[in-house]
Amino acid sequence: MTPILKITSLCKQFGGITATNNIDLNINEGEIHAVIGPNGAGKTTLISQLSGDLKADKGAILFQGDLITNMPSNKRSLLGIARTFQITSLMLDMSTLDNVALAVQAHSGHSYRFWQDARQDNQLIEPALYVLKQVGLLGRKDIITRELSHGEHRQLEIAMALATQPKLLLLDEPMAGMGGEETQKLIAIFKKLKTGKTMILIEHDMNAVFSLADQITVMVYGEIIATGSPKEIRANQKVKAAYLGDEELQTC
Amino acid sequence: MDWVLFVTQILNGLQLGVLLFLLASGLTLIFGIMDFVNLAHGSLYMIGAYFCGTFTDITDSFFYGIILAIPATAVVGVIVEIIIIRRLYSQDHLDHVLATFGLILCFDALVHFAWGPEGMAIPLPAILDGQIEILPDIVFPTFRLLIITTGLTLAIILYLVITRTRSGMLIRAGASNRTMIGALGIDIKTLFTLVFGAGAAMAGLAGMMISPITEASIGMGNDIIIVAFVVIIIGGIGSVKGAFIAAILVGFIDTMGRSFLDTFLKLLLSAESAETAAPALSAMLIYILMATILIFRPQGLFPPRGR
Amino acid sequence: MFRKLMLLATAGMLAIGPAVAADKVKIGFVTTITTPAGVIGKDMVDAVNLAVKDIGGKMGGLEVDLIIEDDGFKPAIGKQKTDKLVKQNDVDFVAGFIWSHVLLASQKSALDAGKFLISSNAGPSQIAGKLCHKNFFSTSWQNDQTPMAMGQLLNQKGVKSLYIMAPNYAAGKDMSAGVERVFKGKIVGKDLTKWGKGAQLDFSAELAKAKASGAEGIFVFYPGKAGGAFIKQYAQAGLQGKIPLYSVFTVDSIALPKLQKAKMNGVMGSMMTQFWAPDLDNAQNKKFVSGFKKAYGRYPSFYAAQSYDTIFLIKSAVEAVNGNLSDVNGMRAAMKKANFPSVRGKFSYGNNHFPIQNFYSREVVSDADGVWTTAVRKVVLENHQDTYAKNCKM
Amino acid sequence: MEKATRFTLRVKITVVIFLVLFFLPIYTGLTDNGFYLDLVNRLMILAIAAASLNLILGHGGMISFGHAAYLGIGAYCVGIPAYYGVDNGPLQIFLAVAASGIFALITGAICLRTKGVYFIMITMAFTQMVFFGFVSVEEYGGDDGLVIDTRSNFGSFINIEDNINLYYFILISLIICLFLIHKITKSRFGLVIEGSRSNEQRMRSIGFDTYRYRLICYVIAGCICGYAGALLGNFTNFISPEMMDWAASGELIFMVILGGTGSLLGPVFGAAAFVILEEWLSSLTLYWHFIFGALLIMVVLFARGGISGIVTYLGNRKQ
Repeated sequence: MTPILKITSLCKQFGGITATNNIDLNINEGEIHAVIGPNGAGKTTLISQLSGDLKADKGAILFQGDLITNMPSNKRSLLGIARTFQITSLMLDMSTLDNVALAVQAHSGHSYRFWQDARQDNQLIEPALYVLKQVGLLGRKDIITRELSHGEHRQLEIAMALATQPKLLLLDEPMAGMGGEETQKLIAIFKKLKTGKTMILIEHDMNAVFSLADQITVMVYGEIIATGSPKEIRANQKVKAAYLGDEELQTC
Repeated sequence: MDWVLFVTQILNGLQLGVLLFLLASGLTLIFGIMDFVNLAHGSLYMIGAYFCGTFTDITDSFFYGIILAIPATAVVGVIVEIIIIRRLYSQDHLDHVLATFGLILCFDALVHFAWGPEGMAIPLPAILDGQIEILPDIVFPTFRLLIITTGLTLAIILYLVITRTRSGMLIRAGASNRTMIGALGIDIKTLFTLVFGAGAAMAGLAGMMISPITEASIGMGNDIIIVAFVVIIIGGIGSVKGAFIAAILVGFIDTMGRSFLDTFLKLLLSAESAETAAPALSAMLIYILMATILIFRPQGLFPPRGR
Repeated sequence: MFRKLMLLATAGMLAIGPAVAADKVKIGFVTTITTPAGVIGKDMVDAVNLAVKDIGGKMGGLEVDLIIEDDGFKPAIGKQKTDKLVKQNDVDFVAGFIWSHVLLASQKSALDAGKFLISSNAGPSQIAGKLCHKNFFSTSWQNDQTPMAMGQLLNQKGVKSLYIMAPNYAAGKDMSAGVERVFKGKIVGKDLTKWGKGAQLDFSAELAKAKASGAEGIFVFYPGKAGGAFIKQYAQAGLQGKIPLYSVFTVDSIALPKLQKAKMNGVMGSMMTQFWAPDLDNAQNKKFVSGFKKAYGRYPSFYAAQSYDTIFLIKSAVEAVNGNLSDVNGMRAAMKKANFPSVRGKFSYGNNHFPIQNFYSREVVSDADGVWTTAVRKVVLENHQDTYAKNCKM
Repeated sequence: MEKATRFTLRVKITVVIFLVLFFLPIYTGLTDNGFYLDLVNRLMILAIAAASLNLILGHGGMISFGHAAYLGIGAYCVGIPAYYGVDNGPLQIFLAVAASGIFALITGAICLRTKGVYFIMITMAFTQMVFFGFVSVEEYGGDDGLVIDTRSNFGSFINIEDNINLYYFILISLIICLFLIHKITKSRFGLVIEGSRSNEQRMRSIGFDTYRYRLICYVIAGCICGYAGALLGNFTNFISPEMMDWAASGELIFMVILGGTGSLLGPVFGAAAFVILEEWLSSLTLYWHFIFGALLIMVVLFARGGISGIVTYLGNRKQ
């Protein structure tokens, strides 16, 4: 099987600090690929380079065979790459429904339409409501986003990514700061989505990682030290030494 | 080209440059550290000039006038900061622009009320009122030379304060990363007030230095403040070094435009249209410079790191 | 729809009938009160108030109602204020106007409404020429005349080369055109500097150029506060004694007290030309100057003199029709005669309603009390009419 | 419920305002006070300009400190043809809108690459360039400005040489412009603009080329303001570079903020408050700028929603 995403020797430096160093990674279609590693390992930088929010210093990214290394983020989105943000990034002074509807709108042709009331446009509203229902925010659709709870913000992040009907979903710590019950809800959602979507998941919650991931990549100091199935990763000595010995895993 | 004229114009450009630097350095620090757009900075320039005029009148000495006017202007700056500006830091740039636009109107009206509309001449002591032959054939007004030396001295002092002292370090830290000074446990409020006061004093000094030449007048700060903004934008907001280089650059370009543009344009246009186009075009030059620089460097020449 | 509404509106106006018979002469006076140029406006307003007081507040049996408006040194505001005077206050005369560009912007509003427009200072070439109007009168001069007199004076003095500096606006261009027209020597350099809001006041670059040009004289026109600033820098740059200063409308009684305070002795003896001076020898002028000094404790400027004349010109018109302000033709005819005591002495109006008058050379001197003022030296142009009058089809 | 009450209060106010505006000429005709008509004319023109600024500033978060440029460009597009004896109204209007649009396209393409204060200052810089540009063209009056002898000629359609006709022409223009802006802000395009103000990075990441949408919005605002400029030129019969001074741009921002950003009628309230305050205060005292300035500071400090916000507040309280 050809991978849906092929990353070769990707690099990014900030000043003197190397955030990602010669990353080579293949992501296969339909899999959930988790990226784990201690804080500062360069996981978010990797996601941002994949989404186009950061420019790569070096290396290449191939998505479905197309070179997208220098493509701006909006074009990648149109190709089918969507991301969520670790630090919530929403249109805070618009309603929940508006946020999702905009994501739908971005993928239903150009928006040089000046006349028709967009909030009455069923082509936008119906898919948006469907996604909101999927993530369980339907009851909060008219609330101004600023007033949602933290957990709801996380859910909305995912809803917006989903509304763009992505082929590849980049999830940057979607469970961060969520309670156990909410986390379980999200795990269920991701499991349901697994058919037909490829996901890259950054997550510190190891229960979530090991219950969802088909493949796991471990990053330390901007480099990949291991890639494999959850089983292989558990058994990997290097990982154990560098990471799994970390108390973080044991407590979770 | 006539080299005597050329050297004289370089000195004139330098004089305008250091004057702009006195205004711009305070502006860029206030902007860089507090993220505050202060259109009313020019009003402090005006207040400084009027204070200097009044104190010179009372003490009958320009030097005493300046010595008294500098702290007085700083006090006005501090009072304005405490009463109004402080409440605006948390709001957005748009609010800053509007509120300080309002402040300008208030200051202009107050000065009109207190000193009348006619402006104020500031007499210079005889030793400053003459000329000095700096180089053979190059005779330059003494007072303008004093402006240049004062400005350059202040620039050096400011450089030393910022690079060598603890408060300078805080200012630098603040200009490149605002949240950091809070994390260092510094009393931000006091630091802000002090920086604002110091900025006011420098703006006031600039006003004091120019008014023996042009007179103190209402609204004198309103046009130079726009030029000062151009300077800090070109230099990169928050960078004192950038402000200095940009101020000198703008000073030169403006003076050279006024001096030689008409001669240059006469090569291209008829004498008559060159005469009328030159003043407008030379006024436009600095804006063209700014736009060009922003096209290639959207953050100015020396953006402080980490923002 | 609009037509109907309009008809309704006109019907309404007709129902009320013609405006109630006037028992007051309403004079609108537009000048600059705010901004640094307000110092000129103050002199004019003082003079107008003095004139109204001197005539006992009445002309032709009618009370004088004076409405002062501030143009803020902006053409657009001047026009707005003129509109207000015409439409809201329904004045009979609109007077004042320091600045040529303000007058140009405002003239249509006043003249189209059938009002008299009297310029107490500005004299742009357009209004003297093709824009001349039967209801426009000037109590000052056409912009070019004073510098033409200066050109003549320079010729008489045998000056061979001249450097010109003036602000870049209508009057500035007229002034420089005026002196260039008459001056026979060589113009070695010319600078038009930024004017209006944000006017340039630091002339370092220009003065350096003037110095390098080696001219035998420097001609400047800097009205208001720019004049004082210029003279100081002229002295500071060490040009005094090297390149003599010849000025028009620059060294006046507004600038002189400040120059005296700043001990700018260099201005003493510098030459200018003008149609009037405080020491001009006629009864009306003596009354005006002494009255003004008594009331305000300073010499009047020429702006004040022209404003003082404005009131007397209006008075002559109102008295000629015995206070019947609807007799526009009668008033116009009376004003055309210039039959009133003017501070400049006897003069007449040309076809374009600009004065035909003498221009004198003046020198800066110290008066009996040691106060700096200007004194008349001699007549440079006698009964001079502006050159644009021939373009006026009237 | 809350929304419904607010809506009715708003509608009531809107209806009252436009009824008053509609019948004003009859009143001024009866009382023979044409000056108020002039005042309202100026107010309505400024309201159109402020509404166009509100489109980019209030809805789009683009703080342009140079919006007065379009007023000037529009006015000169009436004045310059009139100077050559071309008084064809539709042509002049077309020129005004097209020239403003082109100017907005070129400058916007550059300005929108910058952010925050840099954007504020670069928009100002471009306007200063136009300002000095017109100052230097002596043919059209330079610093002194240009008198427009004849107003735009719309043939038999409407003769705006007559002040009352001009008044209705401006009133209808205002209504149409407000309606257009209302439609745009509610449309798909409008949502993209609003979203870009709120969070531009996220808008890009969900697939919008925000730069282009914002640029188009910037151009639309410029065109509308250029139209207002054409009206202004006709109304004042006079144009000068002074109209494009940076303080004039500041005044436009003030109107938008005073009225309340992002609301449809806000700019109308703001322009009205501005014109009336200016007129009233300046007749009150020589030092009226002080009161004006103090008021400005008060609005910023205490009345963030502007007049429109106060209306909303009252509407909510009533219920």
